[in-house]
Amino acid sequence: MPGDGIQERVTPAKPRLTREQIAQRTALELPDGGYVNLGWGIPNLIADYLPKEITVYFHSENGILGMGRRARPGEEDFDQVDAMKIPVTLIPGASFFHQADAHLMSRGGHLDVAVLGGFQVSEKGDLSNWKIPGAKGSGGIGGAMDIAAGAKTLIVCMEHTTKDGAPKIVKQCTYPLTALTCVDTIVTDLAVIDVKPEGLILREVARGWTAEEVQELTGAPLIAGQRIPEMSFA
Amino acid sequence: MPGDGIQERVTPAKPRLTREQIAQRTALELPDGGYVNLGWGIPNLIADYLPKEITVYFHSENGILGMGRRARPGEEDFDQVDAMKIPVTLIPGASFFHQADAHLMSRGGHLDVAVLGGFQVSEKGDLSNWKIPGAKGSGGIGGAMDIAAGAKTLIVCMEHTTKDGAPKIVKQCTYPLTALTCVDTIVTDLAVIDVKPEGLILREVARGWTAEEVQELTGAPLIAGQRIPEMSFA
Amino acid sequence: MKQKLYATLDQAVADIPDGAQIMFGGFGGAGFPNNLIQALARKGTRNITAISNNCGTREGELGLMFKNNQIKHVIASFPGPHANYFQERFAAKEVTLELVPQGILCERMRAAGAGLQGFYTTVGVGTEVAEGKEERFLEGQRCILEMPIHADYALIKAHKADELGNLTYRLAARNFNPIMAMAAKTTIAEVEEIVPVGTINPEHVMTPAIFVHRLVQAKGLRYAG
Amino acid sequence: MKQKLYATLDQAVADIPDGAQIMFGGFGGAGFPNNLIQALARKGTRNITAISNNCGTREGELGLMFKNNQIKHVIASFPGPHANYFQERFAAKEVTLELVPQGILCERMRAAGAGLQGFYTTVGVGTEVAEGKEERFLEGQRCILEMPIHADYALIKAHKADELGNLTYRLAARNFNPIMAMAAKTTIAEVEEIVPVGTINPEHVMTPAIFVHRLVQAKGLRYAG
Repeated sequence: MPGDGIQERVTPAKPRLTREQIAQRTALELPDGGYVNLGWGIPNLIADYLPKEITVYFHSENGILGMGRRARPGEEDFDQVDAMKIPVTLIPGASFFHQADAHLMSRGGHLDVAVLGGFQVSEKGDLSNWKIPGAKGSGGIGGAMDIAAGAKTLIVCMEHTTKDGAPKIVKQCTYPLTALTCVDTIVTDLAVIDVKPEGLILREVARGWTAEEVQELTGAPLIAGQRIPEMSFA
Repeated sequence: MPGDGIQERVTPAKPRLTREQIAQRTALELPDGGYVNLGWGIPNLIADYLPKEITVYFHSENGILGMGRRARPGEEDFDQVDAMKIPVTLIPGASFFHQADAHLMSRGGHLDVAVLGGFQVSEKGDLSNWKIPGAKGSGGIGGAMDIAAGAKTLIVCMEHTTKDGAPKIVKQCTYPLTALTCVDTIVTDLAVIDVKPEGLILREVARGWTAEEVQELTGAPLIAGQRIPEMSFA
Repeated sequence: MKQKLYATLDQAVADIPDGAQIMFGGFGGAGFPNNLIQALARKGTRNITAISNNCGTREGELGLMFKNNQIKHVIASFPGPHANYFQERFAAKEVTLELVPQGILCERMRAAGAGLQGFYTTVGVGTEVAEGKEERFLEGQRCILEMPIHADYALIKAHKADELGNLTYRLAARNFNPIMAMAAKTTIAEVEEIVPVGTINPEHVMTPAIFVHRLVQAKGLRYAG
Repeated sequence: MKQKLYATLDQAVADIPDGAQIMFGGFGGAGFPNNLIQALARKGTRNITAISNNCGTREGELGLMFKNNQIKHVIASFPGPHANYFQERFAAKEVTLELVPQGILCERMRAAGAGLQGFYTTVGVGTEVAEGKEERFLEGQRCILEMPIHADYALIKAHKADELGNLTYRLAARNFNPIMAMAAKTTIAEVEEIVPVGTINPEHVMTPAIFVHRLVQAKGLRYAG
């Protein structure tokens, strides 16, 4: 059975999804015709994995709706950059606007889906994604707080644990917060988890992993059905 | 001497300025290159009396900057109307924008001068200009409250007294208020009066009228110098 | 992918239920969704809360809604002297009215669209508009708290649209339409012309498609007042 | 009539005094008033409070201002990993920083431009951003009060201008520029091209001339980061 066949203890060597696979899995969550903002990090890889048959209108908080792929060498226009300063192309039907309107779209509930990276997500759906305690420098917020406050559906993509093996899904965030009770779905290198009023629902697990193994690496209780499907990529 | 030659008692028959003359006098208050909003009533006549050598950019709160004269028969475009629903022309360098931006210009202090009609102005510069007590119907506010709150300089054009002879410049407004302490200058059919912290300064009187005669028709004390110039039209 | 383009005006308003809160664009005879208003009259939706700068010109614009007694409450800035059907209903207490300064009407709708929960303004301080509203000093000025105005639907009028819902407006017919498009859960635009996707310059889009949920082509029908 | 067009960059910034509060447009390498920033560096204005999304890219954009130690306080959303001159000054406590969510930065500037005295938002509730701010429930949600950000000057970058000050921007170089133009007492725009009055379509003006007080033509000078 997918996801419950392997019963040995978790070891560091056991393969997890790559960042690209997390992005690929998350791409399936995007609705056809939806307006979507992709944040820094893993979310920024998602556009490459969009199913051919659907169209998504990508929003950039610096004032673009309808971004296409990144510009190829020679076709860059440095007045047409995304929120990561990278020159992009447009798809037909794109539009430009100033930043107040761009963030109005985020904060006002007009985006269908936003996908952000995360340092921690709590069992209530609180998100920490902008500052690591003790990190050097000023830190920076950017558009994440407006996006987290306003998107109809917020997906967080991240590794399931830190490099030291500590859970990133926790009972309470200990890192500086981005927004409270904002996350709807978490896609990690081990699982797809929905944040619901009743708790964290384990929707899918990565190939070769069991619900119990995922629970061991999670800092908050997961609600798991009898059979948890394997994470799907199509 | 202009303005102090006639000493007889005021009589109803004594000539006052026409509405057009009030507009003509007020036109001289507009600065070259200024951004100006003209309200309903007498203010709407002002554009016709603008000195030839100056350019004023007229703002309409429905979303036009740079209105020109009214459209002549045959050249009307009913998508290009002013705040009174009347088709207008544009001057070169005009622009269109939505109503939120249009009122942002009024309220945010971007207009150099606004000219409104008035029912009453108090000695502190409070304005009542939108509703007559006891009038039938719903009444209506329109853009006057935003304009009164925000213009750098607010001029009120009105007759000095009501049809019954009651003063419209009063110690305290008894009509529903438009805004508090907003009026800078009052131009009437008898006088030009500046509203200052120290009180109402009588700047000019109409030809054939004395300061004392104007004071008699005014419901609040006027501060008058020794010689009050006659209202000038050029 | 969900299509935004509707074949008929009646289909575009077919689900608007009794009691809906609806914004209506237009100012001074320009930019009114007259064709959608007529469809809403045919549909017969009742007990509407209408948000509109004015209340129609005789039977024209929103006037038809009052003639048909479809509106129970209005939030407006300037109902207008020629809004005789409104004025009759208002005098008969069949319609209630909240009068709002015109710029504050825009800002309250924009606040709803922008996901803001209220703002302070000096506009209306000391006037009837301030009655019942929280007052305080901020930045050294007396201010009142104004709350967002949300809507279930916005009926707007644009000049051109592509099939994705990007809109442009002609001249001063823009007025309230872009603000209302941002503020409503479902924005329905009647447009004079549908153009191919990609033919509106992205720099010249006045209402981005994200704010537009239904489109229907309709020509003419203007009330010059 | 007062002319808005200045012959040189240096003349356009000649009166900016020490201690001025200044907004700087631009985002992601696009729409930065780099030529005006260099003029301000030559002028040597100090103790500036800067409002800017980020804090420059090495010596580029606002970086030069930090290298020269002209800025004492910054209101920013994302200072940036390549803002090394800022980060050094910040670590040495020579510069103070107020971090603001990017959309709230826009709204606080817009509130200043729009003559509003503050607004409530859910953004930042429960985070460091909320510290010291009034919190209350409105519309059933926890909100914080955010105050307007005013400025003495805005330095912005546009693509085309007519001599009256009507502006257009290229593509995503629009970003913060139109908002800052509304929010400052004196807006100074560097533009790539000056076109005759009447040649910009009134429907396509992106910043109306009322918001622009000084214009100066300047080409080139981009920091791709």
